[in-house]
Amino acid sequence: MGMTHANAPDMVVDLAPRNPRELVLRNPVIPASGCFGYGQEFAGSVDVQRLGAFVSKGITPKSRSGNPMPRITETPAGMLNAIGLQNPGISGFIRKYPPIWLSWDVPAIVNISAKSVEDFAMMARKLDDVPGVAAIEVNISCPNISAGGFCFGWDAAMSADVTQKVRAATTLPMIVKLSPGALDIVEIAQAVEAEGADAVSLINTLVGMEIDIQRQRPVLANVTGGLSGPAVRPVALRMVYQVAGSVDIPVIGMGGIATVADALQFFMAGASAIQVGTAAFAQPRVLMDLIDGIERWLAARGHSSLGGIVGVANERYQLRRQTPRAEDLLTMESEFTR
Amino acid sequence: MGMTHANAPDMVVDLAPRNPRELVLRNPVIPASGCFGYGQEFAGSVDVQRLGAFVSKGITPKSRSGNPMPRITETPAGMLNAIGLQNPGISGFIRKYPPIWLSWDVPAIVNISAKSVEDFAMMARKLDDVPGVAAIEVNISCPNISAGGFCFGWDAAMSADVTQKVRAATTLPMIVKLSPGALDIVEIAQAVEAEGADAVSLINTLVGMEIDIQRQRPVLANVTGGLSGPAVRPVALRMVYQVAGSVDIPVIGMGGIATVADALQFFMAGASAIQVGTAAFAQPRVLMDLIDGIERWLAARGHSSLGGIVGVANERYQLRRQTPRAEDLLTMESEFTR
Amino acid sequence: MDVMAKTESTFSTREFMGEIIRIEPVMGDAILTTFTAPKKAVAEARPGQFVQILSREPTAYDPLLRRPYSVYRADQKAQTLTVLVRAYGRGSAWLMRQQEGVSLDVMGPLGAPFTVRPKTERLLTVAGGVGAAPLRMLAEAAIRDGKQVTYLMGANDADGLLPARELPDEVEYVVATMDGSAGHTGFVTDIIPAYLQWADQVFSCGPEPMFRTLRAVIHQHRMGDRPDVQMAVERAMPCGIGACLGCVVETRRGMRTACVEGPVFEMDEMLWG
Amino acid sequence: MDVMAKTESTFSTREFMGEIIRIEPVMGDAILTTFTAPKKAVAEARPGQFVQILSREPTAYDPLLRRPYSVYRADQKAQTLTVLVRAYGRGSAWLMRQQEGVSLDVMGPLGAPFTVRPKTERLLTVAGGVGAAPLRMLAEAAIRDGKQVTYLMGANDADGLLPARELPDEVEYVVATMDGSAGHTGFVTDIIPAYLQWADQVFSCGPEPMFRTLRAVIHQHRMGDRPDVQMAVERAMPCGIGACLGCVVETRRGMRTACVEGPVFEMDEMLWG
Ligand SMILES: Cc1cc2nc3c(=O)[nH]c(=O)nc-3n(C[C@H](O)[C@H](O)[C@H](O)COP(=O)(O)OP(=O)(O)OC[C@H]3O[C@@H](n4cnc5c(N)ncnc54)[C@H](O)[C@@H]3O)c2cc1C
Ligand SMILES: Cc1cc2nc3c(=O)[nH]c(=O)nc-3n(C[C@H](O)[C@H](O)[C@H](O)COP(=O)(O)OP(=O)(O)OC[C@H]3O[C@@H](n4cnc5c(N)ncnc54)[C@H](O)[C@@H]3O)c2cc1C
Ligand SMILES: Cc1cc2nc3c(=O)[nH]c(=O)nc-3n(C[C@H](O)[C@H](O)[C@H](O)COP(=O)(O)O)c2cc1C
Ligand SMILES: Cc1cc2nc3c(=O)[nH]c(=O)nc-3n(C[C@H](O)[C@H](O)[C@H](O)COP(=O)(O)O)c2cc1C
Ligand code: FES
Ligand code: FES
Repeated sequence: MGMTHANAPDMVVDLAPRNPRELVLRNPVIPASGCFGYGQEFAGSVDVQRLGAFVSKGITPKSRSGNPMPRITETPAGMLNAIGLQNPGISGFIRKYPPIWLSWDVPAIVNISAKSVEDFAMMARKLDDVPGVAAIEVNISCPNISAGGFCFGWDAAMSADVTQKVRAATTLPMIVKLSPGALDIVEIAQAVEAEGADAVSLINTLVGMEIDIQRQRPVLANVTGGLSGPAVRPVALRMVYQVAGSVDIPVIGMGGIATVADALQFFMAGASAIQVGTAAFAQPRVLMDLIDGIERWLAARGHSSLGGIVGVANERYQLRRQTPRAEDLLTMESEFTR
Repeated sequence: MGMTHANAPDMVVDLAPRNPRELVLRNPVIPASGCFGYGQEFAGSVDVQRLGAFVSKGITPKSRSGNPMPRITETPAGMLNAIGLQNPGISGFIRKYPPIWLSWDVPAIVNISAKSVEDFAMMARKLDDVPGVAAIEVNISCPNISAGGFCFGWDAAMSADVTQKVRAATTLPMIVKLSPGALDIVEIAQAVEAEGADAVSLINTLVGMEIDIQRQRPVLANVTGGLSGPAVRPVALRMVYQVAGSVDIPVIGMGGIATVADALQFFMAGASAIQVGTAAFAQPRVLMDLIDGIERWLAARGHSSLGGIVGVANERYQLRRQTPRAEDLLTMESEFTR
Repeated sequence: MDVMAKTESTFSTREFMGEIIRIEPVMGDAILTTFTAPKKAVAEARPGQFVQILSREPTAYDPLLRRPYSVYRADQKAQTLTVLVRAYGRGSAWLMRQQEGVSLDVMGPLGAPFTVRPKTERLLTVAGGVGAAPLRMLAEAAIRDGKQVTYLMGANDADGLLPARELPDEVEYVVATMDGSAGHTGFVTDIIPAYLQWADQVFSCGPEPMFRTLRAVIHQHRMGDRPDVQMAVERAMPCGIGACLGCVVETRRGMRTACVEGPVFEMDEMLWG
Repeated sequence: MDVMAKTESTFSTREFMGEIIRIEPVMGDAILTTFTAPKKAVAEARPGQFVQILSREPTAYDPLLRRPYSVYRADQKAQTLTVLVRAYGRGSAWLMRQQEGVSLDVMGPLGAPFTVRPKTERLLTVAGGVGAAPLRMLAEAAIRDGKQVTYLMGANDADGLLPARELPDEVEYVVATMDGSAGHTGFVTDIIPAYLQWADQVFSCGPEPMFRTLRAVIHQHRMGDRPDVQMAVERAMPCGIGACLGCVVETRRGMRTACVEGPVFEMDEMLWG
């Protein structure tokens, strides 16, 4: 049930420090989009109200019935999914879920996906003042129809464009969720930061496939799917490390997190909060174990707050921490002009 | 010991059909670069002479002592390595190993790495007429110094440039080994095909990292390392599927192959041969098991040759197979001009 | 929002550790694995529901996802659940290697059970392979409720059939084997027509091809909507609680999760593609 | 080249399946695991060599890589090898859960053993933790060869020490514990100076900090190059056969593989960074 005594470490994180509508979480543990339904599915397995926040399934402009089956297959220490964004569409979604969340004591983040900049902006506008919605997460791992299906998240200009239009459409805290398929994920992160993203989250799934050797054809009806789970953790951690060392907004890390030790790796790489997807399928209690375990780990090592370990393993983060503020610069000028 | 009766399936593969110096393997099983030393290390564990071929550790222009320790760490169903190309350099290499291989009955492929186009060409030139060297594999997952350390294999023009210069420097069969970090690996494959690569091999490792939470710093002295093993198999298979469907030269697939079923997935995706790295660390006998097992699987299903299953699960491969030849085109013209 | 506000919420987890207390061979190479379970889990388990069993070592990430097994028996007295496990792939191979004394990581019971209509007096169950498991529990419950049950089962040979001792004596057990080593020689679906007019409801669990034949036979023989037919389908189930949408079944009312809205579906509700 | 040419080659694999026939507690939470091994493997095993044990289920890809364990005993009569296993991480946890009757996937023996110079009469061994394992085998072999052995071991408390019964009677066994529950109170390295002039050779295996202290003590006390000192180092070993270059040790002669050129190195050959 977590610690309640006075010396419990401070686990509170602010994921939108630049935004007046703020996104303050009581702890840094967030179920990931597509892995937690709309929050109710896990009610029989975990205490949803104890979470830092949760992210909804990806919502699209129109309702979608998703891809044909099979949509999922297991891989070594991971899984592939090609759900195909089965969801009721933005309007059906708004009618159905936020009213339920309104009475919940946990911030609900809505994940949105679209194939055009205009559709992204339209959804953001519709969500802007919906009670029960705490923030949006913009999934830029989507094909951009006007760019011939090229993924938004693989191109800095397109990522910036989406971010800018969504920013103009809503004052809600905005998290931009990055794609690991980008050639240089740092470039994308910096582009969306410049356009007003309050935070970035990463990574979305890697593209993979499996072949059924009996039937001699791809296992997934969609041919390819997204790889997630512990298998991808080293790739995710590397990208979080890179991005956290290159932007000034909060970074939400995810990809294969299954244990307290995994979560700590992401914090030390520079993540302010974490998301958990695949691991919670196998063991929903992992979500509670993470909250309790991170708190216990911090307490056992005498950390008064989670913030104390964020970025400690990140060289560039350390450099940034040491970066002098404007007033200090004046006195240090000689050192810099040598 | 493999089948010797008359009905044994034909496992022979030609990996350089365009090259008069040819690269014909008795079977499609090849230990991967960096995972088989120089061929002798496995002598006490497998019958090296039964392999289709083997690839040497990556050779560089000058000798290198590699990265500081730790160089390796284990990850879920995978491993990270940052060996840093410890090797005796091209001259030391040529003196030491090819003379040994000369008496072996298995083609030796030399993997080369360099930081400039000129160095790649220089090494190719030196290897061109070295007895005991059957082919070269050009590792373009290397930083290009003149491009500020940007990886050759992430840029089609740079990849094409290396390929062209190496092609000009040697008539040896040339395999270009692709990097999974490229934004569009198909574009790179087509670029090197156009410049005369005899075959492509893929994938090299994905970039990942791990953090030691006790020491609060990256596990690897090099910070990041290359992810390999079963964890990456779905990503590798997807890329092989894409590339095999887009080029006309042989594709050598690798990334996480550990079982006969895994190998069959790669063949069905369009690979003509496979390489095996990480799995052979854990179980050297996997190399022999693959040779025997693939043969048995083919025989059990009545396939007279391995070629019969190459690409069967690859939609674009199937389309390509149906592509009419020039003479047929004349009679079908009306269909195409509609 | 005061983020440190004390949260007042009650929830009960469906995850538990169950100690294996008995392993018995049952049919073919399948075994019955019996493990301890919380009172609530045993009391609430209904025929057609399933448990998700983590099928890996505590020290390994692989195979990652749980495997679903139908509840075969819920023993209120012993406070145990039993599942029938056949060797198939990586997960079931692991489970079959576990010995008595091992603690299993279990989640459940999950899913929507078979629905026996109050008016139903005569149940026909049609089992193929491990589909025998949920139907055994259904047969037991129906007999307990004073109903009549005819249990049909098909297999390749006699060894692949659920032993008669596993069913209540009151059940009429009729079998078919491909090699004729027991009962009718041929498919179980061959013998269904003889029972269709008798039955109020049909319940089936088995492989996809059996379902398709069963459906064809029923469409050919049934009168109006009678008997109505429920099928427990098989899907890989990453989460088992409706969160991933990886296990869906296409129905007349749209995509439905096999783990929460199923695994039991009305035959006529499903779209057969 | 005629690719179908019949290849005439002989090779012998170092991989074998060994059935666990005995598990015994030995010290602290460590156990001795004894398993069957091919005649050749048992006959050729030398003190300081190790075996690589696959530490996962046959149905799982994780944890992927083998774990190295020093040969603790090679029993020619019983045709078995014994290793000493301490619970540490994922691999050893798996190994410790395996029961008698389980087949282990083993590779070895591997690596370069300790070298006892022909002229050596007096061996001093210095063990820390599981480093006791290779030194036990060394002590046994040296006694068999008619040499004298003083075996020093350090641990936190008496429970963490190798029991005296595990060493040949002829061995002089001297211990140190941090809590004073047995022998000298303090580090094992405190008591080394007393034996240095006596010893012809020193052999050590233990944690890195112990090596560093040992080295300082020896540098302080030794006369010329005497005694010479060999250390068996620990590195994660993906391949164990010199192919991956992941286990290297920096020496005066360059990078050396701990798995083939080690794990035993001359102390003075290693660069200590
Ligand atoms: C409701 C229900 C009840 C069942 N009841 C029984 C029963 O009583 N007895 C019985 O023996 N079997 C039962 N099964 C089937 C049982 O779950 C299968 O034997 C099992 O899924 C096969 O897994 P495996 O690990 O042995 O084989 P694998 O080869 O590992 O799995 C088979 C295939 O399914 C994929 N897969 C497996 N699990 C998942 C997952 N969770 N998510 C995504 N892909 C996955 C694998 O990648 C593989 O392609 C039931 C299945 C369902 C859905
Ligand atoms: C020559 C030698 C002899 C040894 N003898 C003994 C002995 O007699 N008794 C004993 O108890 N221990 C012995 N060890 C140590 C034993 O191998 C360790 O206990 C073991 O490596 C720790 O593994 P684990 O799986 O328990 O822990 P883990 O936590 O899984 O591993 C510890 C760390 O090492 C990494 N790692 C483990 N194995 C590998 C690998 N193969 N490649 C890359 N990274 C890896 C892991 O990622 C992790 O970071 C010996 C080691 C060596 C090198
Ligand atoms: C079944 C499934 C569905 C997913 N759906 C979405 C989605 O709708 N929108 C999105 O941004 N990410 C989606 N993801 C990606 C996850 O949110 C997460 O980025 C990824 O799975 C990596 O985290 P993990 O390894 O902890 O699962 C989905 C992942 C899975 C496994
Ligand atoms: C320890 C190690 C060293 C490697 N060294 C090289 C190398 O020198 N040159 C190269 O092209 N690839 C190198 N690789 C990459 C492998 O050849 C292969 O592309 C990759 O490991 C994926 O295959 P696998 O999953 O079967 O290991 C190395 C891989 C490992 C694990
Ligand atoms: S298994 Fe996840 S929705 Fe059914
Ligand atoms: S473990 Fe691979 S070289 Fe030593």
